[in-house]
Amino acid sequence: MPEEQRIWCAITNSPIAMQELTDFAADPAAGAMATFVGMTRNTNDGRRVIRLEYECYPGMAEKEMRKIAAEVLARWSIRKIAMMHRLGQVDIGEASVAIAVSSGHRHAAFEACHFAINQLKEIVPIWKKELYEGGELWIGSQTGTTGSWQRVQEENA
Amino acid sequence: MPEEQRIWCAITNSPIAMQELTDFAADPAAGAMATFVGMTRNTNDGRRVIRLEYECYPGMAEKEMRKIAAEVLARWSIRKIAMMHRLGQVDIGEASVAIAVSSGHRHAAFEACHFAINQLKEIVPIWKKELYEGGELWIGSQTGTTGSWQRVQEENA
Amino acid sequence: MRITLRYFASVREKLKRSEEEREIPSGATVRTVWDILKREHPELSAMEKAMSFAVAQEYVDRDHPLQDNDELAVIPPVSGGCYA
Amino acid sequence: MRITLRYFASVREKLKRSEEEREIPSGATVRTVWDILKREHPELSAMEKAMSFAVAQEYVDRDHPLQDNDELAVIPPVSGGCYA
Repeated sequence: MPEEQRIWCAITNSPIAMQELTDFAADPAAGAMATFVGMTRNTNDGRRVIRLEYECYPGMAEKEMRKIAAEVLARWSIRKIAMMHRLGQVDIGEASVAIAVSSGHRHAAFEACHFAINQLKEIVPIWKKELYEGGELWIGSQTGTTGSWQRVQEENA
Repeated sequence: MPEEQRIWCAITNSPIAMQELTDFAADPAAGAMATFVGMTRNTNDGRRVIRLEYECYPGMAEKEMRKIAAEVLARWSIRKIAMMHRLGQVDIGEASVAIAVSSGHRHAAFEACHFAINQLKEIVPIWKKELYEGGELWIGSQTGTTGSWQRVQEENA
Repeated sequence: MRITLRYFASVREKLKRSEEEREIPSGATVRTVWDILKREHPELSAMEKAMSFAVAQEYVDRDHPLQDNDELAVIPPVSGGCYA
Repeated sequence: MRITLRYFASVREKLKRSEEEREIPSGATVRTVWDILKREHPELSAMEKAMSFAVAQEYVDRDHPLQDNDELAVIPPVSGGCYA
């Protein structure tokens, strides 16, 4: 199956429709599907969260997502992978990110799905601003953590 | 939150509605949801599969599923867990089992969901008969593998 | 004493019934009943190691003593979930 | 030579713009431009270690030489996905 039929990566301004991801990832040769959905939580680091706002580097964000998906296909025996990230305002309980991975075997599906969300958080140029009771904050920027590029290098080392 | 609001285990004769499981598991304090869906695959061990047929030990199957869910809540920091298994005829591509786990943290959600499906396959008294091109077969019974009870003992050893 | 036996999946098909009542000697354990079943249906011996048992819907080992009115389930290797 | 600079998230807010064009000396690297930006906006130095860079939408290190018409993106720590 050509790679473009096995990978679907998208960035959207609309609510994430999980069913679309699982419909894409479904495959008669797949006995297992693992999914991950990341949602806005009502608290973070002791702050009461009102909502999150996401922005991305258009073009590069999709490209980095596709690289992760291609790496997943190269490393695990996976049928299909769908990854979607939402931009703009994401309220409490709403999904900001969703991943679905189908596979002949459940272990590969779990590992690949877990790897994909870990990598997405590390290297895809997307940012979230937290609006909490009392202020707002760009998550990640408030500390002197290692940059995305350094993390990419460490991953590949 | 009382345990009965955090655990939903069910056995059904109808197609599994994944949305119902994720709706149950959703929680404003949960930032992560991991799910697993097991589907009938079109081949197994080189045989072309026509469909599967599931039966269970009514009563005991639900009880064993609830035990797994309770163990998940005891071992990981999990908000909610929903587990559903379908009985009767399950065609290619259809889901026979689905699990949804919500958590404050993605690692716990993945680990708990993976544990739950592993345990379900090991100890819940449910059986599947494979109808393939050329015959039928009770999966598990054709080999002299270790019984469920011995596996329960080994798990707890 | 009298117990109810439950059969599932491959065992149910081999024995051509899903349950039955049986009179068993007092002091019988799960093993006693299993040995009787194997004598009646020698083909069950092929699954000797793979078989599990439940009394009152809880897994028990073969030394478990049976009581009057117990429900004893003969449980072939479970295979719930998916292939994957 | 002339490049386009792209700013995101906290950097965009600090610099009060999301992109601009700049004339830079020939032979300049990513580091050359980053040093200029830090001179103009000393508050960027607080994010010194955390900053990454992309040219033509690919991560590059600070020694990467720039060319005419390059698009250089200043990338503060990414935080896509969820909290969890």
